[in-house]
Amino acid sequence: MTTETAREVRQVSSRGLGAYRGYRPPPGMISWALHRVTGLGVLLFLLLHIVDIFLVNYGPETFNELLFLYRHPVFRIGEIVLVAGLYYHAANGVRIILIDFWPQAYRYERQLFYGVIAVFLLAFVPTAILMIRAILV
Amino acid sequence: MATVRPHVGRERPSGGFELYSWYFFRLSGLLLIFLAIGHVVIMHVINTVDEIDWQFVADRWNSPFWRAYDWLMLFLALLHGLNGARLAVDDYIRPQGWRILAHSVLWTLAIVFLIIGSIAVLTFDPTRFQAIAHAGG
Amino acid sequence: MLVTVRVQRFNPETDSKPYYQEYTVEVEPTDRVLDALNYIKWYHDGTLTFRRSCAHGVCGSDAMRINGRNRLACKVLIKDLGPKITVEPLLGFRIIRDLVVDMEPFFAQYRAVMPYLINDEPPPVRERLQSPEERELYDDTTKCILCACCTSACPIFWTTEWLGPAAIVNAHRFLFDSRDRATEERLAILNQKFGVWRCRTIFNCTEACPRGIQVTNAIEQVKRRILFEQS
Amino acid sequence: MYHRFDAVIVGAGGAGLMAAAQLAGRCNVAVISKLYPVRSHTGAAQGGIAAALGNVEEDHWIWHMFDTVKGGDYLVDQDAAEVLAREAIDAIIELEHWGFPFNRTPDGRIDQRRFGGHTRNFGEGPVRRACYAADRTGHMILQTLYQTALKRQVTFFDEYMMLDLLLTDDGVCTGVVAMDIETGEIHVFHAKAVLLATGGFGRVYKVTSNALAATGDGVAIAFRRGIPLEDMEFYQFHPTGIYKMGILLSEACRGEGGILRNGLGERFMERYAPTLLDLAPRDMVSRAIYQEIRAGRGVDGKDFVWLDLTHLPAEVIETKLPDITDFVRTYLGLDPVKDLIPIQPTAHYAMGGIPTDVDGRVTVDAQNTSIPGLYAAGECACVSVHGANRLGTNSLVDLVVFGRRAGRHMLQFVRENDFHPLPKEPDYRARAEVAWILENEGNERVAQIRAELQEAMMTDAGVFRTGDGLKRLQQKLGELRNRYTQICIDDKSRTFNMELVEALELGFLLDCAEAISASALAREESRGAHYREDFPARDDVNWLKHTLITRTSGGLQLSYKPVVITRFQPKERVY
Repeated sequence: MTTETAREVRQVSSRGLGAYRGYRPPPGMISWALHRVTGLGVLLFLLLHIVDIFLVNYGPETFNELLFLYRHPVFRIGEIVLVAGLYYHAANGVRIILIDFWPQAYRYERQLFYGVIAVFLLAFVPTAILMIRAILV
Repeated sequence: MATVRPHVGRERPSGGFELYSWYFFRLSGLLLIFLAIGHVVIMHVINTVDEIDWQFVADRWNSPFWRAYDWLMLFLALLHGLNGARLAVDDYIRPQGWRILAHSVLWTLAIVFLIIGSIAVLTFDPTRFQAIAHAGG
Repeated sequence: MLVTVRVQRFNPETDSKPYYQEYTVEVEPTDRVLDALNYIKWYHDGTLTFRRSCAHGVCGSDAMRINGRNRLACKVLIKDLGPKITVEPLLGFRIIRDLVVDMEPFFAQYRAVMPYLINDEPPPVRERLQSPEERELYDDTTKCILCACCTSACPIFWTTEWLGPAAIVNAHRFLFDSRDRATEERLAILNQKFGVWRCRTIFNCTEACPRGIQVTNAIEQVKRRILFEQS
Repeated sequence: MYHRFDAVIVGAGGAGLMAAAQLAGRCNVAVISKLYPVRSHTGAAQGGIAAALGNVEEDHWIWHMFDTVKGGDYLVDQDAAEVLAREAIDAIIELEHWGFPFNRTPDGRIDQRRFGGHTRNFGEGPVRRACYAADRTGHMILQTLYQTALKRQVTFFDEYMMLDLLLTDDGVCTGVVAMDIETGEIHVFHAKAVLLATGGFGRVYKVTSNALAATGDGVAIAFRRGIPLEDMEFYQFHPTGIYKMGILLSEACRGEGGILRNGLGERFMERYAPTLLDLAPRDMVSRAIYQEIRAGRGVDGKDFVWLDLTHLPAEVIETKLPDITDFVRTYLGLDPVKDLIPIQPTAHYAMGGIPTDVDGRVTVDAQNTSIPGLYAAGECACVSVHGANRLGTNSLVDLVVFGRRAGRHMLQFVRENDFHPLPKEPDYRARAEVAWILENEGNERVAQIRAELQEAMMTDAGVFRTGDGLKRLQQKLGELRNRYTQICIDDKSRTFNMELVEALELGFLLDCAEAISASALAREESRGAHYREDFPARDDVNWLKHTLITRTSGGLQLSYKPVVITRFQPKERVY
């Protein structure tokens, strides 16, 4: 507690994002990292989306012209990724809310994470098939 | 044998911004699951970007329900997402100056995008353009 | 069995940054990782430095990262790890030397939650009464040995300042003790920006706790306590 | 570096922290500890802390006193035992008021369980006297005391190792010298009063329940400064240590109904203690286990027996013995609900140590002459309340009762006395010792000498002892002492040099071992934990007295002091 040391020694600590490399992530850490990444990804899209929807006020020509961008194949794939992110974020969000408000949920933390993956796949696979088909048609 | 009744908690804590932020996260998240996934399914799966154009939006926003729906979603998603970004800033940006700067940027984004999004959703008047379109046609 | 132990080394007097050194030792499969480290220190390289004391998981001295996860070296058996073992210091702290980190910030967080019973009412002649049900409410969090496995497993702790799981566990121990009268002060501390709301329910703390404390659950209970007493 | 405090406490276990809590806020007090306080070995105590609260069945402090005296084979100072048994009640209530989370009875009072040697009505049968918190009572005591010390804003010097005790030529204690382990710096602590609460020295033995840090630092340093050590031949072996590892499985296992079985499956304690059976005092149970093994009734001809909990309800095992269950699962891969647990006696507790009176003042002779300003409490001290054998749970009682009394007496002392000047160059010896170890160019490894010491002590100063064995041991210790002067350590740096710490500790262990072996060789009788195969009977005529061993320039000197007998005359000890 009382260390009145003024020595000249090199200070090394393992703070910062670099620490992520040093820890073998348990499932909970993976689920949280995915949640954060998908959340930030969806936010970026949301900002873009607000800009484009703002353009409806400039009339059909301006707006419809912009839609060409959205119909580009790269964006169509991005759209699928967006849906994946949103689904995961939603499913894992439900898991977090359960942990927060259902006092017994902590007992099933792992199972809930696997449940999230299951729900995600159940929802995303059919959606993805529909969306891919729409691109191919 | 008489048992002593469990009792904990007598005093009340004072409220804090982080508490409300946390609570807002959960409530808005729950609502957004329905709003955003509903939106995505309608706009990106059932309909695809191929079918969506200015007219589609104009028709949709003829209904006050869809306008309310979209505005609520915009409002919640924007705050939910930017609040998430704020947490990420708090988690990763340690120097005080950078942190304040990042917070300022986020709040500015929130206000600006909330305004332009609201303008788009609430003040959009398709008849104006339809009149122009008819006159021109 | 022959095992290779890869240890992160650092001596501030001679090294500018940490490096890894490998030792190969003959150990019994039922030996603890601590036994292997002791064997290396005692018979191969006396400069290898780590903390240790009780050697059976109740004092909390030898918390370190073993194969990438926070563990007590005296509670992990060699047979559960296989022939290659990597041992590194806890994350998020200044390294004093080799596996020894500066625990002072950790104990400062602990002290910040007022980790002691506060009750200024004149005590009865005999014990204060507490039912087994009331006692049960905080049983889990009394197990904490302050080893820092949980706090230094928290990704939020690695990147920013906050109370961390261990301090909240110890606050929980008093918040849910029917004899304590400082609920308001303690909840006010935990309700701050650097309090419980920094918890992102990642569960690394629970996974790392060598005493099996449901750390995340304790934090969640504190959150609900603040939330519901607030409204 | 120089520090000045009214009172300095060395050791942050139960006794040290209890004393600190008495002094904090009332005078300027510092606690010096080799480990972080919460790492102290008090935290490893499991089963309980005895006090005649009578919460679950009738009990009286005088029964507790009687059990303590009888358990200690009548070598107990009965004035001290009376203080212990009476004040245990106050001390436990005080701990409860400080927040100790005891297990509770259905009506909300402190719950109590059975423990070895604790009886009702002077030996009629087991009594529920041990207050407990699951099987981590010591952990809770340590936590509660540390918490209280923090609340009262005690100044802590964590990871500072005591190297020397400062005594003036006219026999006044003026402070201690310690090394900051993190930096290697030497610090001088000038004090009006010093409390040694440095714990035991179980690491002199090979199989021990003690922490690696339990190396008798305070005991050895006092010994080096010419203070006698009392009753060092009495060293307790706990019957139930995990086979080969020595990790303690609490007596609470048997208190909750567990039984011991030999290789044939017999409940062999029926032959040795027909009334208390498996809850007989530890010395008797440990000896019984070895007698079974010697008679070929160990398990598979090996040197262990079984601890059987399988007949207990799984719920009792899981809720009342959770840590034990965890140890057995972690280290043995066995499930105590279904499997028998292999156990052997493990070196556990030193009854002897630095002689003190009931106020913790260190005394130096048969007349109880004390050293002004020097106190000792806890396992490093010998009050003597444990006599020849300590009862289970009485160690924790000892800590809180005598830690408390020492603290209170110190407070009075520091109020009445002024600082005594320090001797010239107070840190001279400590610096020389550290420098010697860092610079010595020998060819002996510390660990090798320590291993041989532990092996020899286990063989010749363990549960069974003989004159020949002890002489052989003394010879071996002489050899090891010579080799110790030839050590060489790899680590020459100042920062957190644990090899230096271990080399210093080995020196302390050698001192303790020498005191044990010389005291044990002289005592030609069997009493409590000291069992001489060549003198198997207790001899009250010649040996109802405490051993004092002093290091002088002419070698080790033995003297004796009488046992204080007040209420209970020595009788044959049967259970």
